[in-house]
Amino acid sequence: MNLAIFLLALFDGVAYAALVFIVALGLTLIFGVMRILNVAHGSLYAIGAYATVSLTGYVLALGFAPVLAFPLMIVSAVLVGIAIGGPLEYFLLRRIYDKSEVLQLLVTFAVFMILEDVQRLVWGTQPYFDSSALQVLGNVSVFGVTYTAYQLILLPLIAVVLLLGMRFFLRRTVTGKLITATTEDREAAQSIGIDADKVFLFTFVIGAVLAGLGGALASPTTSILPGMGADMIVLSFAVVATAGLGQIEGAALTALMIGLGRSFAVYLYPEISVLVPYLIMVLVLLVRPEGLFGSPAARKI
Amino acid sequence: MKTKIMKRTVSALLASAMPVVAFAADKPDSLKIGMTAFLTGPASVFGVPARDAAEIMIENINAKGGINGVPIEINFIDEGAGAEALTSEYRRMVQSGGAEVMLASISSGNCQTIAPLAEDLQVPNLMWDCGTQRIFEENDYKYVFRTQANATPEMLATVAYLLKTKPDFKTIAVVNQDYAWGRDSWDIFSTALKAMKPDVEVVAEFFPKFGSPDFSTEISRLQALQPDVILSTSWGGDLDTFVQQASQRGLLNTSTFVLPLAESSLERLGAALTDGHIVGARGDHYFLHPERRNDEDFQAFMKQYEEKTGDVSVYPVFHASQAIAALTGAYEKAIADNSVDWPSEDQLLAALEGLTFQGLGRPVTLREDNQGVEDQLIGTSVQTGEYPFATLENIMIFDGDQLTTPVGEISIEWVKTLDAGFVDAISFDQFDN
Amino acid sequence: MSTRTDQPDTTAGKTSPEKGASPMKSALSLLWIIGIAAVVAVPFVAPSLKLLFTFAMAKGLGVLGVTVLLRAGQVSFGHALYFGIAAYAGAFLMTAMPSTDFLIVLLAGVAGATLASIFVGLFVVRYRGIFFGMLNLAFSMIFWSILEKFYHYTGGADGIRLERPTVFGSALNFNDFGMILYYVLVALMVGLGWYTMRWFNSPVGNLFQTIKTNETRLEYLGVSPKRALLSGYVLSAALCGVGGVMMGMAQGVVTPEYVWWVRSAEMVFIAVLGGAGSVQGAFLGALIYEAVRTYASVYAGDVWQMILGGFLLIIILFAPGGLIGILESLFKRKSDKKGGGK
Amino acid sequence: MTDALLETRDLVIKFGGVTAADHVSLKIHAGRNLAIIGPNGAGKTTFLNICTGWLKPSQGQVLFEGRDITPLPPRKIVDRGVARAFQIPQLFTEHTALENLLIAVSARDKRRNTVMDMTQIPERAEMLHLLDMVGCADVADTVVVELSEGQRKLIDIAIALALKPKLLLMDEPTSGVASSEKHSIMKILIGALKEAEVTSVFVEHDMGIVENYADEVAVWNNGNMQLRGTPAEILEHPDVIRDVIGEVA
Repeated sequence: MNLAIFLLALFDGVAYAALVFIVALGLTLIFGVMRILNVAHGSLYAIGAYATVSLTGYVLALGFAPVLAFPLMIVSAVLVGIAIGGPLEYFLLRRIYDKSEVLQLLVTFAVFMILEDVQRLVWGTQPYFDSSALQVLGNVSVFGVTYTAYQLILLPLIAVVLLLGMRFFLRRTVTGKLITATTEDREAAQSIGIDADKVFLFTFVIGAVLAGLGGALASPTTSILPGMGADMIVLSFAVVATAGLGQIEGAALTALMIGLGRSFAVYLYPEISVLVPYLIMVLVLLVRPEGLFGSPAARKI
Repeated sequence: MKTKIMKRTVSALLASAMPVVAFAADKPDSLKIGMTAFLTGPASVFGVPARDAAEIMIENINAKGGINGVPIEINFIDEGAGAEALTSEYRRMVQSGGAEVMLASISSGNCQTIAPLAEDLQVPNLMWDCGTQRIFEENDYKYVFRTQANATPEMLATVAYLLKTKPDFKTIAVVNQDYAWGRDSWDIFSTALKAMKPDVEVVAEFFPKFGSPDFSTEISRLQALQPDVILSTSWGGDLDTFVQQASQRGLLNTSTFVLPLAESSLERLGAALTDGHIVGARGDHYFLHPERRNDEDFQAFMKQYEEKTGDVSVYPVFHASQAIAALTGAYEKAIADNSVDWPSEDQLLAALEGLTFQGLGRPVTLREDNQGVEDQLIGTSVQTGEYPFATLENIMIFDGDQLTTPVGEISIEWVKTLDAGFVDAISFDQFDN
Repeated sequence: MSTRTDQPDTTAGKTSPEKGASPMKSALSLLWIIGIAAVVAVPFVAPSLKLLFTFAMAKGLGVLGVTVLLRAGQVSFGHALYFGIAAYAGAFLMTAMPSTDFLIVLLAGVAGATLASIFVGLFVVRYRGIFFGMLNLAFSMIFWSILEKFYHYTGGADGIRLERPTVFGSALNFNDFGMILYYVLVALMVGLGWYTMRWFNSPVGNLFQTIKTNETRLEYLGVSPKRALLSGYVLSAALCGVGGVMMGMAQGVVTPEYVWWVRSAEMVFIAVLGGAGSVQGAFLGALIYEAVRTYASVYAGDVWQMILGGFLLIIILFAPGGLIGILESLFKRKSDKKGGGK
Repeated sequence: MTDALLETRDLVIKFGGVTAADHVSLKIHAGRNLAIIGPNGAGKTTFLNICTGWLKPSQGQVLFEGRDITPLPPRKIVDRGVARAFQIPQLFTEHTALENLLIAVSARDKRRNTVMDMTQIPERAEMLHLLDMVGCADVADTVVVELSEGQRKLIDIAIALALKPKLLLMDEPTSGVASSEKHSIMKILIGALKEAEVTSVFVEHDMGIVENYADEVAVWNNGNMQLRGTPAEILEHPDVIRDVIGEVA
């Protein structure tokens, strides 16, 4: 393997990792704060993608410039977060915080099943494809290989911005600190007057927006079709568990490992590329049972 | 001793419990048939058009008085609900739903499950869409017929077209879905290529997982390798994503794509599929079929279908039409041959043997091993501006007889025996568009 | 790993042998006997339901395996692995040695699942909660990928046929074999269901269930929590294996779909639907699930997932004891009324 | 006097900046009841945790019956005959009081039976007797989460006793028990321990209990034993009155 091929694999891996990270970020945030592993995250991802394609298609058909596709992605993501994420937390998840992890997970699984059918009823079964946003940015050539600027530059850039932004938000802003405090000790937070309900609602909406954003950003590069959420959710689970639950930096590192692992596998040994996320997960947890960045919880006796 | 008693008891119990199956040759009120198709899941890109088409065709038949005055009643089973739901519903339809003939299925895996089941249930089953060539090569069936070709002629026609139109290519890469169809089709294709043009080098073999949302890495590698030809037998969302991503990154300008199933994606691919790539249709299926497009029945159906669905017809529509043509053809033949009002099951099976029928494409004949012999249409993509997507030019329709594995032989072994002369000897009709 | 204080509510189906009004208990036992009798009668009374019941019982055995783990407060999102391994073991055996006896196929399947569970179990019993669930998922997905990759041996996504085995030496036809399969399943359901209930009440089973409430104390009883968990893990896998190989024989074909993560989630789903932790609930849940799924996919093809999802939501929110919990509360009310009349 | 039943040599453990065990060396002889007193945060529980293998010291050794048990996990140490009762009762919360004991005795006897009903094991009578002894016979069939804190403490101790240990370590055995019952419970408990020749160590805040039921008292502060002696000697020591008793009062 020469340097050129190494770099090519690196670029592909980073572009893929960026997308995986954005989706996993929302999942890990929700898990970190609420201790709910949200299976419906995959559906929110898919709906974000569908909404983007529909909106873009509609607006562009009116004759607006394709560059509008970018703001429409954000609009779709926010729409997913507020119109689906909000009610989901407010009307459903709020009722089950006292239930066990398993039941919480199954509730989100049930929501996932329902939303899968909702997607089919709304958007049908035929694949959608709309790459306007991607075409706006054009291509970049590296070592005679053409990349889209969208995947090579924009996606990784957004991922880095989100990572840094989320760190800043959680550590430096009041709202972020409230979320962190609630994460660490819910009862203590409530005793000092933090409205945990509000924090949870806010967190869940943010997480849902991130899922929708992941879908929106993926939409110009891939066919939007039923079942796309199911694949993404398994991958995100692998990222979240490998990272250490609720670990944002860990999620970034894991997404990168999975992205690079996958692209190098395609170059070196394509047959195992599908296995990469699971192998990484098993190997990491073998060495670090709490995940890459997780710390063992002390047990008081 | 014990087992004997048990067996006898079981048989006795069965005898008393089983409803008496009467082979009534009386005209029924309606002919009930069942059809399995993916109505959910990724393969619903095939299942839904086929269901819509079947509904239109049966409506048309019933409007003309049905088969000898008996209207057809069709019910659908969703293959997307999983194998258990499929088999239990299949059995229910046959055993207590009164279905006389079944049409199953799209998935090759489901065909492998259902073929022996149909035999056990003693219900005539027309395999209307699945591609695996194994079914009749591995087992003999009395009740199972295939009303279209299988993977072998589909791949051989593609190889033949490729060698005729682009005889000098040196390198090839493959990007197929990682499941039985992707693997089997590449087996046949590569074996045929090795036999007919041994100097071709396979530079890369990719089998990304089924339903993969991203082919960026594969495309990067293909750009670095620059093969003359890139084969992909993928379909549905996978094919769309692959071609779109390849198109965005200019791969379609440097390599010739060979896409044996792309006829079903033409409309969705729009402008992404540029000129000069090889497109197949799993048979002679094309909404602008050069021999059929001026026929009245063909035009009428295409119009009806477009009105109902808003889309142009794709190959599963043709496959559905062939299965329904075989069904009506067999009933009519059995009625005529036996001079009865309505045939018994044996008479129907006898009529199916060697039956020739015509759906929306050219006529298809069922061979003695129950395999249909179907001609194969392949063409080259061209953006004419007449439609907002690519259509076909330089179309060849290959004779199915020569492409289909002879009765009693195993496809892969047979394909190994072919040579360069095979392509020259093959008969076909050529059309500009 | 911390022992959470808000442990899963999986006691719903558990009736402590010491407690519970005895009239209610006997009424319920009577109900189960009637239920089993009804299942025995199905092939004669309603032959069209025979297949549905066959599938439900096979799946119910798998769900029973998941139920065992729920009793220790653990949930596996990869138990379809054992369902699938057993089915493939049976299919490989039938391919290698056609006309093998039915019993051998069954044993081979269970042996396959059990061996695999010891291997995987030694690794996963170190983990709890979400990590336990996710690691099981990872192993099942690795196996799934292997099935797809080594398609020359496994038939890839199309799977491989599991030919009809002989029964005590004689080759049966389709219908006879279906009957045998049905009654073997009834026997397995009753036998393994009974055994599992006994196991729950046994010393080993009780030690296993304390994983859920207090591993610290368990350790301070001189017991390795990992060993205790492994014992139940292997049992749960063996039960899944029985279900899987029976399902394979009933279907006549095994595909990688057996192992797909949604199948694992489905088993957890059914276990909770039936009444998490309840043996009867596993089978009742499986029956209801299969029925809803089959009929919904026929009569409401577009929304069957939605119907199932909604069904589960209602159960979790309004009847956390599952179907068994509903049944028990019905009987309790009745027997309370009777008791009041005295 | 024979060799010590339990001996620690130079135990050190630190949590962050806090030294919770600061070169602890002591011997506990068979047949004695040692009370450990000291202010909160003195390292008393940490000492019990190290002795039972829950925490691993960064330095030093624990010897039981002359053999090094420092690297062993708690369960192996339990197998050697060291039982533990906890400050926060560690019970199987979904089981009844009797079932808790039956589970303990099943573990003790290494029962491998998977079919027999646990409630029918031969040791049932023995366990009922044990429950009776700690005054919980009337709640034998109550699920333990429904019991009072005091009752749960007693069940926790009963579980430890069910293991028939040679050495019993108890962390504040009577905290949470109604003060009117403390003495009667301790009387029975110590009586039973003496009868079964079980050596015991208990952390205690109630000086009345210490005075009446301990053979010896060890005073803990800043991660180490400061004083050791008979109850009479220790409870009148001015440092103890100032640092320990003063705080408790």
